Amino acid sequence: MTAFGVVAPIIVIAALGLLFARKAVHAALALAVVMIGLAVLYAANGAPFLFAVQIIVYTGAIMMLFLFVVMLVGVESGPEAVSDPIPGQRVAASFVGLAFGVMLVIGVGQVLANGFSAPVAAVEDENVEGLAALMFGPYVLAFQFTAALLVTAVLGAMVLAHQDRLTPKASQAELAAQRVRDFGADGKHPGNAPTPGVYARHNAVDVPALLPDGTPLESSVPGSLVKRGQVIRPPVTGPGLGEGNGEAGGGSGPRADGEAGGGSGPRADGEAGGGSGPRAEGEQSE
Amino acid sequence: MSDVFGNEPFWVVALKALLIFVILVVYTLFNIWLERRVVARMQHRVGPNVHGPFGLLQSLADGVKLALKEDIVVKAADKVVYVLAPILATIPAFLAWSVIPFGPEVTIPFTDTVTPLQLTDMPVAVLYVLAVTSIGVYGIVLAGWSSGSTYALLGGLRSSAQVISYEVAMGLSFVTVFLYAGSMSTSEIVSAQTDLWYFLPLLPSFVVYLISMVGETNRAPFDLPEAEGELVGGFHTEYSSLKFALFFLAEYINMVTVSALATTLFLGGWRAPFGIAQVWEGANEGYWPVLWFLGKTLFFIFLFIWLRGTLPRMRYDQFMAFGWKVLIPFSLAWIFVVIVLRKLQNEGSIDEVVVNWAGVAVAVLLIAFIALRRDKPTPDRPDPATGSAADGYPVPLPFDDSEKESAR
Amino acid sequence: MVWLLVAFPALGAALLLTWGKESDRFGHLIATAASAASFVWGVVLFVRLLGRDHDDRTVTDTLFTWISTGDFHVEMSFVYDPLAALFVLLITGVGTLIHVYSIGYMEHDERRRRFFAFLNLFVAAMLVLVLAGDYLVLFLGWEGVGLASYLLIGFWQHKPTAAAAAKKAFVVNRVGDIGMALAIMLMFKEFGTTEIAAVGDSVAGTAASTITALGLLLLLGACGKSAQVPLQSWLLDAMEGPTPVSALIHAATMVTAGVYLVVRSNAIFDASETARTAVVVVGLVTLIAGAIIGCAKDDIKKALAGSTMSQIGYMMLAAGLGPAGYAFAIFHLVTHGFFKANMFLGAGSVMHAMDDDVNMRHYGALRTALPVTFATFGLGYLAIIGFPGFSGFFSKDKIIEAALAHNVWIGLATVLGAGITAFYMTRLMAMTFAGQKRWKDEVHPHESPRVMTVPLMVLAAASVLGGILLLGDWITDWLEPVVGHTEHEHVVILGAEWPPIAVSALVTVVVAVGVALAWFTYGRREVAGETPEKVSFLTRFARNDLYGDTVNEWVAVRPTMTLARGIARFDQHGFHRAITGAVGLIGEGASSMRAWQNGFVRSYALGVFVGALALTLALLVVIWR
Amino acid sequence: MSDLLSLSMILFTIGAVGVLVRRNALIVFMCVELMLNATNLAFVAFAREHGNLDGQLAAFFVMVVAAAEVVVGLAIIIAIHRSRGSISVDEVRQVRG
Repeated sequence: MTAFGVVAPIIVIAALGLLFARKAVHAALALAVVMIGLAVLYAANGAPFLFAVQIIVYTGAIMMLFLFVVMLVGVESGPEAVSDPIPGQRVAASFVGLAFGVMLVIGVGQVLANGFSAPVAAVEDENVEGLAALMFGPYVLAFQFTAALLVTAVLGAMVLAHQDRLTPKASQAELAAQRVRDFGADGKHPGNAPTPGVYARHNAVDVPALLPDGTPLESSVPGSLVKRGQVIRPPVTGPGLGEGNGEAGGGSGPRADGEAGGGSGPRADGEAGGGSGPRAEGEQSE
Repeated sequence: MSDVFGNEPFWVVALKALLIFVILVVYTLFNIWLERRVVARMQHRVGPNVHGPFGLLQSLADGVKLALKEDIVVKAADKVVYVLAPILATIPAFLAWSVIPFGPEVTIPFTDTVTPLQLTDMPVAVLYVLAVTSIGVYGIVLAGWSSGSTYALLGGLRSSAQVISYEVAMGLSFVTVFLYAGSMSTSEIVSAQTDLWYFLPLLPSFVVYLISMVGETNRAPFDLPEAEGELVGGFHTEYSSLKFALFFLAEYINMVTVSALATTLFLGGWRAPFGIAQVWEGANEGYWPVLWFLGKTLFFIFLFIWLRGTLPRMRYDQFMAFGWKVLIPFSLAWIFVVIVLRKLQNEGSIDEVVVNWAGVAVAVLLIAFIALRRDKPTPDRPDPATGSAADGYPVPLPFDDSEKESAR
Repeated sequence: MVWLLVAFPALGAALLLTWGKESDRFGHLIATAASAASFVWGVVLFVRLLGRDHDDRTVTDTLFTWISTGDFHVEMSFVYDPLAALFVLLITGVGTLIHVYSIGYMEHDERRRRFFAFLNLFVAAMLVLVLAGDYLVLFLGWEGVGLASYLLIGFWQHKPTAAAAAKKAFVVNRVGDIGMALAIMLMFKEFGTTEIAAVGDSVAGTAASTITALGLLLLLGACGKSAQVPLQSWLLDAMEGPTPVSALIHAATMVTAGVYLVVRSNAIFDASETARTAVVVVGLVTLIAGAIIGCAKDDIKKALAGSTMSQIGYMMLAAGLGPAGYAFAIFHLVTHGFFKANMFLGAGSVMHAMDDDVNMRHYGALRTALPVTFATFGLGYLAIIGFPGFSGFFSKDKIIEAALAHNVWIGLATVLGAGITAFYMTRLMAMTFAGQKRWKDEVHPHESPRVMTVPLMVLAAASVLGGILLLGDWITDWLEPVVGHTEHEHVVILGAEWPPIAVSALVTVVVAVGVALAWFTYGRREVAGETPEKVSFLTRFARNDLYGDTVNEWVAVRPTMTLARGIARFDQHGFHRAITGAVGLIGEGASSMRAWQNGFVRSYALGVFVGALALTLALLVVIWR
Repeated sequence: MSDLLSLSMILFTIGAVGVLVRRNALIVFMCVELMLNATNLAFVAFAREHGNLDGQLAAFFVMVVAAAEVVVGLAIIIAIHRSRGSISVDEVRQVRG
């Protein structure tokens, strides 16, 4: 019973954690600990198959499903309010729970006091085979029913969680064709947006990337940062960049020429309008 | 399953556990080096070759560097879970190895103790591996959630959905092995393969397992959780330093774990490859089987690397559809076939040898069929490198000056 | 392959009921073909049966196990034996002729397809009834016949009288069915089986009182279906149905089901003197009552209906005589089937000619207008009054002879019945075909189309020749395996033995007196165009169906209504008050408890746990005690 | 034996109190699972005591049924969340969508 001595306190503490956890994820973790602990107890008590099934089914599948749902819905489900809307619920619940526990202790104690007629003789070696013989022998009907139950449950869950699409889903080919059409219509860049430049002073995504000719590519900075005005200008990277950024359109010197004329295709088009405005803001806030 | 398990002196168990730990860590360092070298070779590069002989110490150096980096805890993170996640990912990876048999019973040097080269075994050992693997998923999910980052969350969700989905196909591929071996204990499965390794009669299961083991370990071409173009780094985007190293370690150990499991279930475990044992009596005795075992495992590792170097990443929905709509139904159908065969065999309707060799014949036919299909001439496609591919290497199109001029 | 007999008409009915309007054009042909096919198959089976050994003429065809629960098993089995064979031929033969006749008769009816579907349904049910090897299967056919007759009597449901008549027939038949159902239950309780043969075997060694009860219950059932006193009242009203229905159901087949039941259950009746006597009494009373009613009716169909009652009374009486009479009951049943169907169809033909007027006082001198109808009707008439050489002569004679041998007074009553029969039938003939024309000028009597007259001719021929069956005692011989050997009994009156020829002579004389009386009353004198009001008490008595409805009204309807009203009043003032009071109480209690219904799931969960706690506590208390 | 049963009872009671006290539908659901697990433990304990496997099989069936229950239950929670934007059991007081 060494396993019990180690595992039981952990299980109880984890179960209490379930009761007192503020966040649903913590509760789920606590429950997972309980389940794994129980699995260990199963293994220690002549039920190796249940040990595996407990972990695979409960911990691996059921609790994982819980975690999924927590993550799907849990973003806004903050900790519960302190005051309970039902008057006296906590006190009553604690009382009833306690009474229930006492009752259980008395009841089971009664059973134990009467003792068992059968001797302790767990057949550990043939655990899997024995279970199989039972499952496909006397309990085969129940087994079949659980199969039907599972299928029904899956269907039910799909029906409950299903949301009908109003329009057919666009295929990859259609999306690609649409991107090319957009490019043809108003020059929207068909590929990924360019990644921001790396300037390892701190979190680097707020620094625009530089084009080969040294001009910053404003569309490489995430839009939200631009809105917040948190875009950073690299202090000095190329000749004249520091002083040249203010006059955006009407730049002077040979480089401006290159920019206006060559412009390296569509990307320059897209950026010309959108890039200049926010950049000015970014400078002001800086 | 030997009675020895669970009844050994404590020091033997401790020694074996320590050995497994050491082997796994060293093996991981070796694998990282191997992967870099092999991928480099496939990409016409050289790879790490400076530190140590053949650059073998490169991984060690990287590991030390990684551990010494600044450990960043993101502000939006859920601190407890954030720290817990990498540990949760790593521990189960090691745990799975407790039931993998490295070899037969050996005498520990300098003592009289005879012990099998396996930490422990249980009647449900393979299920145990599955169970432990499913705990490992927690590390990924929790890492994704606790980082407080959208990329990480999506990567974590993707990863866990992927692992869970492919775990089903994986479990189904085990079922036929259980049916053939009549046991779920690893040591007994190995001993059941004395005459015939299961990858031949159970080729479909083997193929399903090979595919799902790649999906299970989030490796290319199924490395969607870390799809850099979409999710930056996936669930470990916000991790750095030792915590990231733990994820890294867990991933490589998982690779080795599934490889070892494949070896145990389909390639005869620690048994010497066909032919060697016939020539050399002692091939399956003493410490030699460890060599065979590690060699077979290495073969699978190479397979992983090869796939990574060859195949492009799949799209997520295609990947899930493949798992649920192809692998699982196929596995179920195959299990049904095997059950019918085993039933007939158990009733004496057909001979076991016939079944086995029928399976082998089907396998050979399948392989031959696929091979012949590959030989079919593919319709000629316009060579993108027309005109300058005389020696078979594609080269960029000839540069046209006039175009450049007009662009200007 | 006995089941094919049932299958044809059943299939026809199903087809016609489910097929849409497009089958209106040819539905009647399908039905007729189904019936005819069944008849042809019946003939084939009959010939096969003839080819068998005398003692080996029972074919059992078990289709499937209908009911199997505990020790009780009911096989869906058909037994084809000489008795059933005769019935099959009668039902399908006459049935087919009536189908053919109906093609013409119902030609202008919108719902003709439905009518034919019901006819087929009826034939199928009747065949189930006579072929059944088990009382429960018989009951199935029995109820099927009841259903079909309900549908057919009320076929012209737009007429309130027809709807009421159908309802009446249905309700009265249910009274008889109670007897039948109780009889089957009693069989199950006593013998553990309801199979007819097994029941027959189990009769020996059962308490006499049980057998008597069984016989009386079966008699009650037979009374209902065969319109015997006291359940006779529905038959006259049932004439509201189309005339082919009257011919098929209320003359040739359905009303004979009671006789069939008694003959089929001969083992039971053989064993109980009391039951037999009851049958004889019922038959005798009905015989006379029907005859008297027949004398007073001006409605041609009702006069015939009274005659039917009377003739079935003869059969019942014969069946009640035991082994001496079974065969003659069946013999008379067959011949009666021929001539009564003939006359009903003839009456239909007359009505057809007279624009559906049924009052005989509006007829007269139709012999020239309807020569074929007159000729065939006349042959049927001669048969029913027992004109020597015609089928009715032989069959009725045999019954009278057996009755005389059994008991002189009963025999004399049957002789009297024969005389009255002659009287009212002559009256009917005279009022319809002889004398001066009394119909209005706008009515133009015309002979019916060929499709209606041909069945008449066939049936007339059968009415004439039906006596052949008695040649060499064939019919008694034929039925012997089923009903036992018919002893030839000697008629002894006033200590002297009368030869059969003397009995025949006596009957013929009485009949001649009846004919002469009627002829001088109605044939030679002018018949009033309207029903005379000033008549003797006896006539009024007969006209009102011997006050059968009145008796029913006072004996059954009134007390029941009074009881029902009392119960309704008690329900209103007693139960209703109590219930509304209880509801109010509960409602108030509920609204006071509504506060508990706060909508919080957790509160309910708390309730659940408190409940579980209480349960566990109770359990523990039980254990500690 | 009695140790396992005591643990089972403690867990069951904790689960029961959790169902009564917690308001997050997910956590309430987890508490229900805890109660199921507690009964499973009792089943295993009794199976060991009786020396046969029926108890273990019962626990197995409980797991399967629990899996079905969780699938449907979580789908309902998602549906509720979708329509009400909350998963507090106290919010679901009216019987209408």
